[in-house]
Parts: sequence; C-alpha cells; structure tokens
Amino acid sequence: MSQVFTKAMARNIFYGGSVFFILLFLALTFDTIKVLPERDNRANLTEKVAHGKAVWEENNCLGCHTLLGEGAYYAPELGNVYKRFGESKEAIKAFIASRPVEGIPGRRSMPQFNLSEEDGRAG
Amino acid sequence: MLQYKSQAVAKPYFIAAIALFIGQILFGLILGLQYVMGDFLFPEIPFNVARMVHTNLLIVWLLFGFMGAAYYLVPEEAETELHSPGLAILMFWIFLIAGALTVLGYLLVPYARLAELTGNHLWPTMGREFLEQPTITKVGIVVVALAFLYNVGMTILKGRKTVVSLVLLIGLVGLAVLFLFAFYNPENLVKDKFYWWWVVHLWVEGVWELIMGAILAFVLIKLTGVDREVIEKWLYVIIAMALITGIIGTGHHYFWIGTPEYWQWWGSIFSALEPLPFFMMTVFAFNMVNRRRRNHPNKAAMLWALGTGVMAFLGAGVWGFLHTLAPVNYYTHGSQITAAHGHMAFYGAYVMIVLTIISYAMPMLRGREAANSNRSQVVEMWSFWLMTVSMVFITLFLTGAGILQVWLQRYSDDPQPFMVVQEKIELFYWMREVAGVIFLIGLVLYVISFFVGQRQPEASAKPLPAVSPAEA
Amino acid sequence: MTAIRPETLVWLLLVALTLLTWGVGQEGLNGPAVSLGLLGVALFKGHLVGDWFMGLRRVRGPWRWVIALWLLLPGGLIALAFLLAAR
Amino acid sequence: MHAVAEAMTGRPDSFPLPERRAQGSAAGAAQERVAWPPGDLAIWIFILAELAVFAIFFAAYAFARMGELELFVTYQQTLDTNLALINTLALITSSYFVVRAVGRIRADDAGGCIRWLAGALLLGGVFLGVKSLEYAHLFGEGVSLSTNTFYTFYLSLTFFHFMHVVMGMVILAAVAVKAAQGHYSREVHTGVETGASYWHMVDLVWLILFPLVYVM
Repeated sequence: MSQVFTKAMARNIFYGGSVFFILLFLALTFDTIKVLPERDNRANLTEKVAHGKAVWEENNCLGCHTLLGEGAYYAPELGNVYKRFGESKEAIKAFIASRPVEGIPGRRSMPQFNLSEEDGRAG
Repeated sequence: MLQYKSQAVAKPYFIAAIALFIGQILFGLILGLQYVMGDFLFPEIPFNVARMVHTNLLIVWLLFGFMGAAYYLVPEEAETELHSPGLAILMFWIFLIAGALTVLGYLLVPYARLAELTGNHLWPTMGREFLEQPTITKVGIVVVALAFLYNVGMTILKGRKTVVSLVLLIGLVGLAVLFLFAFYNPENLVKDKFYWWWVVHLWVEGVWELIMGAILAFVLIKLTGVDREVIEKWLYVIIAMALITGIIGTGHHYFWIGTPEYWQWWGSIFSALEPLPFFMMTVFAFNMVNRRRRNHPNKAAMLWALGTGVMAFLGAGVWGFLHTLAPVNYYTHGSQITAAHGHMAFYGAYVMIVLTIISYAMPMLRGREAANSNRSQVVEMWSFWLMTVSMVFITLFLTGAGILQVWLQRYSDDPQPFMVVQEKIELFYWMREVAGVIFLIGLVLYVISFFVGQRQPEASAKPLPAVSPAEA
Repeated sequence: MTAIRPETLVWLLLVALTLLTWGVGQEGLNGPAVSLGLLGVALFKGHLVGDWFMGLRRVRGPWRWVIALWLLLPGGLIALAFLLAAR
Repeated sequence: MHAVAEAMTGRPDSFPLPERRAQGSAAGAAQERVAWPPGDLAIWIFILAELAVFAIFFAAYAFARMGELELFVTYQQTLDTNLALINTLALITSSYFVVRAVGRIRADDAGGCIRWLAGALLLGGVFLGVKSLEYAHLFGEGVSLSTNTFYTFYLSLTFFHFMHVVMGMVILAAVAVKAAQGHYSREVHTGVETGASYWHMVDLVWLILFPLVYVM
C-alpha cells in the first residue's frame, strides 16, 4: 500500500484545526470576560484612575518600566511601587518631581516629565 | 531577470527594509550602552525614546519586508502581473513617509507633546508597548495594509491560486485584522492587556508564522526544485501546528495580569507545544534541501533559508519554552530572560526570513539571472555568520544577566532592589554590547555584499551528482 | 458468518473493563494500589483501541508502537504523581 | 522521525496492499504488515499533536492533584460516575461501530458503511447529551472554571474533549455524506479510514480521562 498523505487532507486539518482552536479560544475568552468583574476591582475605576492610565500612556512610562511585568526592563516594576515607597503617595510624587533635567552623571535617571499637580495626583 | 516585470516593485520595499534595519540596530546599540552608561545621550534621547524607535523600526521594516516578499512572490505564484504596480509604489512612499515622520516625532518632541499634537485624547491608543505610534499613524498603517491586501488579493484572484500565495494571503489578512485591536484601549487595565496580546502574541506566534512558512516554502521550491505538492502539504501541516499550539498559547501571557488562574494551565500546556511548528520548520527545510533536485547557484539564500529554521527553533521554540511554564514564569516574568528570548526569536524567525527572501530575490531584481557573483555571496555569507553568531551571544549574555537578575532580585532569601541588581549584572550588559557591535559589523558587511563583485560573472552551480532512482 | 469477529470480542472486553472500573468506583475503593490498578486497566484499554480499532496491529515499523508509546507517557507521569501524592 | 522524514518526501512505498480479509473471517491468518497506519498520514500527525496535548493535560492534572490532594479527592466525589459510565460505553460502542463501518466499505458495501456510521453518530449524540446534562447540573450549582483547581481541570479537560467529540462527529458526518454520494469503494476508502482513526483517538482519550478524573 503506497503511503497516503494528501495535500487535501493537510489543508482540511489546517482549516479544521484553526477553526477548532479559534472557537476554543473564544469560549475561554468569553468565560474570562464573564468573571473579570469579580476580579479586576472595576468598582474602584474612577475618573482619577483613568486619568492616571492616560498619564502613564502619554509619557510612555513602559519605555523603561514594566507594569505587571510588561514593558521595558530598564527601570523597576511599577505595579508594586506604592509598597516600595512605603505606601506613601507623597514620596512617589516627590520622587517624580525631583528628577534633575540634565540627569545624573554616569547613572540611569528618570527624565523630568514636568507633570502637573493634577497629573501627579492621578498618576 | 524577472519573470514578471511588476515584481520590480519589491525592490524599493527591500531597500527600505534594509535601511530601517540599520537604523534599528544603531538604536539598539544606543540602548545597550545606556544600560551600562546611564547618562549616555541623556536627556536628548532618553532610553524610552530610543527603545520605542528600536522596536518600532523593527516592526516597520519587517512589514516592509513582508510586503516586498508578497509583491515579489505573488506575481510569480499567480503567473500574472501585479494588479496595480502603481498603487504598490504609491503605498510604498506613503508608508515610508508616515514611518519617517513618526520616528522623527519620537525623536524631536517629547512623547507627551506628540500625543497632544496628534490628538491622542480624542481616541487614546498611544503609550502601549509596540503600539506607541500616534493614532493617526495607526490609521495610516491600516490604509496601507488595505491597499496592499487589495492589490495582492486581486492579483491572486485573477491568476493561478497556489497554496503558497493563499497561505501568505491568510497570514497577511490575519495581520491586518488583528492589528485592529490596537485601536481598542479600555480604561480597565486587565482588559487593555488582554486584547493588547491579541495584536502582539497572535501576530508573532500566530499569523506571522503563516507568512514565514509561506515565504520559506516559496524559496525552498525555487532553490531545491522539490515537487511543489510535497512542499505545500508540509506547509499546511506546519501552519496547522502553529495555530493549534499558538492560539491557546496566548494564555502564557494571561498568567499575572488579573485574568483567571486557569490560564496558567491552559497557557502552560499549549505553549509547551509551541516549539513544535518551529521544529518541524527546521526539519522541513533540511529535508527539502537534502532531497533537492538541483543545485541552485544562490548558496547564500540557501544558507539563510536553513538558518532561519534553526534560529527560529532556538529563539522562539527553545528560548520561549525556557520561561513559558507558569511556575518558571512566576520568577522570570519581565526580566532579562524575556529580553533574551525576544531578541533571538525575532531575529531567527522574522529578520532571517525577510533576509532569506531578499537574498533570493535581490539578484533577479537587479538584473542577474539567478544569483550574485561568488565574491558577493562570500561576503553575504560572512555577514550571515557574524550576525547569527553574535545574536546567539547576545541571547546567551542576556540569559546570563536574566538568571542572575532573577536570582538576586526575586529568588534569593534576601531579595535586593532592582537598581542594585542592575549594577551587579553590568558585566553581562557590557558583553552584550560588544556582541551588538559585532552584529553591526555583520550588518555593514551585509550591505557591502550588495556592492562587491558586481562586475564579476554570476556564480554557477555544480550539477548534482547522478543518483540512482532508488535514492532520488 | 458465524465466527465472531475479533473486534467484537475486543469491544466486549472493553465494556467489561469499563464496568470493572466503574464498579471499583462504586465500591469506594481507593488508595495508591487501586489507583495504579485502574490506571493499568485504562492503559490496557487504550492499547486495545490502538491495536484493534485503530488497526495498528497490522502495521509494522515505528507506527506500530505509536499509541503504545503514547500511553506510556501520560501513564508514567500519572503513576509517578499518584505515587508521590500517596507518600 | 524516520517514518515522518520518509513521508515528507513522498517517497513511494514499495509495499503492496495486503490482501484485505473478507468480512467476518476469523483472525489469525498470517498477514503481511503495512508500513503506515490506516487513513491519511496527515490525520495521524494531527492525532499525535492532539494526543501530545492531552498527555500533558493528564500529567498536569495528576501533578496538580498531588499539590491539592484533599481538594481533588473531595470534589471528585461530586461527579456523577453513572453518567460517565454511560458515556464511556457510548464512546466505546460508537468506536466499535466505526470499526464495522470501515469493514463494510472494505467489502464494497457503502450502504452498510453509512448505517454503521449513523449508529456511531447517534452514540456520539448520546455522549454530548449526557455530558450536557452533567454540565447543566454543575453549572446549576454555580460551578465554573474558576471555582477551584479540581473544577478547573474537570471542566477544561472534559470540555476540551467535548469539543473533540463534536469535531469527530463533524468528520464522521462528512465521511457518511461522501459515502452516500458514492465516493468510497473497496479500492478507494482512505477517507473512511481517516475519519475512523480520528474518532478512535477521541475514544482513546476518554478511556484515560474517565478513570483519571472520575474514579482514581
């Protein structure tokens, strides 16, 4: 018996397999979206938090930092920055505001972003 | 010598790809230096800006490469002229100018100002990794992609429909469709990240593998003379494996972003199998070459074709697997290990496949019969080895840095702060930078290979030794 | 057509072994020995399916053993995990 | 890898088709063995990939159980073993029917082939129905993928398998339709064998899944 291995079958497996796993992925996505409200603390998602996200995005913070591990690996993770700064918002704000414009000789330094008071509170 | 004269539109795409590649590597070297000399070019080009340029140039030049590849191979596969060469050239300039303006925007004004100038508050999409482009640039990308798909699609429709061009088209359509998720940026961070991966992961571990497979299949058909039927059915099997493992494999990005815990299992299980399609691609390439029916004079292209299989398997397959299981990723997530994987995977899979098609097509695009002169090929092969070996070392050094970082910062009994650890692993960063310089030398040689031996005759291929039919 | 097909016997054997597994569950028997026994039965059933239903019995060369080898992979890992859990 | 490499190049195999036994003859006659499993080799590559996923899934279950033994033992008891028994018998029998369907087409009896396939599909439907009952019951009690690790595995594994049953039924139905259109005969029936091989794989996986998740 000559071995049978047809292009038509390989094609069917590609299409069938792809559709199968796309459907499975959508099913899992559906479940995820359904349970997210119980997990993501969306009740606390205030205007101020949304503004904070915009500040984070419009200053390209993840060009250096990570947030939940995603971003660049040049500067520390920010998901835990509040804890690392002794749970003090003031300390974080002061740190951001005090970055020297010309940097620190020989060392990595965060740029001076000139955040407004409002941006600072939100961020 | 082109079979169809409209294939010539591929040439500017390839040239632009190489030019942007050089830019990408220069910025890579800047970044590498900033890792060890923190104030280098500060505040003129801060790290975040340089990184954005580095990664965005990569994506843009790979897209140039993919489009060039499509414009080159689709007419040949469809056995007809391109639907509209004029549209292809127009889109080339639009894409190039839009890309250049965006990069200039990154470099010349602060990012926040760029966001303001381009009206990011009207429809915020900026400031997310790899999707840093202003919203207007993103719209431009969609327009270019649509015009490109229209052009290629019409060509395929009116001509011969082969598996290679069909798979390429599916990959390119997938690329365009998934990019639309770049426009969805909810305020909810979990949802933002969830769908952001639909662009990033489903690109590089999904539809881009289709594009890669199609280009590799095309080049192998041309180089080896192996029966198209055989190559095409293996193409189907490989891309089937890619999607079977890769789609649910998205789950390995849903471990720690607030999504349900079951993703840790689904993601780990399926990504454990993600090396499979890349492994098959390697076996496939070597098998086809072993079974070749002719020796093609373009040995450099052959080297790239084999190299991309091996390096994609190592970079995407092995280095991906190293840190993809949830219990391992718990420690390694977002460390230099990720960077190591990213570098070799992108180089092995996508940089090298674009260089493969360029290597194969450029001689014809420049009026040669089938290949460059021997001298030019020798220089090109030197560049292959310099770039590839130095990329292996970049990856190894970053892996070393990553292991040490994970140990000192996360695993040890006495975890140390990020910046303290960064200083301790500085040696690895220096070595990475040295390897990066060698990579640049390889790239310079690559460019030189286009200019040497131009007046020399084409390389010729030794005919295959006669084999008995039983072995053939 | 009086002779019983071997596949029919295999089917009956599979049914019987399934009932056995179910029965063990009903009796509430447990412990590592029971678990490993059930695992052995399951692997044997898998082998029957591979050999007789999938037709690998009539294949020679590497494909002959593909299902048998596959069975050993999860079988071995499951056995290991159950033994470790029972310690 | 050798076999795959050989297949890859489409090297013609020199081994002749073995004499197919007449339907119903006793086993035991010395038969020439073939080098390839029945059906299209492409489906076998797919089957192996699927089996690899299930193998890792099973092992993951076993090791997760090791970590949370008490939880797994407790919640395993909430499952309905009787329904699982019905389903196991349904799948085994359906697999057997498919064996018979292949036998019929090898005897050039397309009508018989279709009838056996219809029977197999019916039993596949029974499986889906019973499984849906099980799910309805559990969902009714508020169980979800995120309830605990045991249910994560129970639902993931069985739902993944459930989808395979659906897929297998689609394939079998397609085979039956093609058989009805007269595409298959004694000489040409690779398609039937291909569908059969996939269906047996679905059965095979359940044979491990059933004791592992419900009983052990």
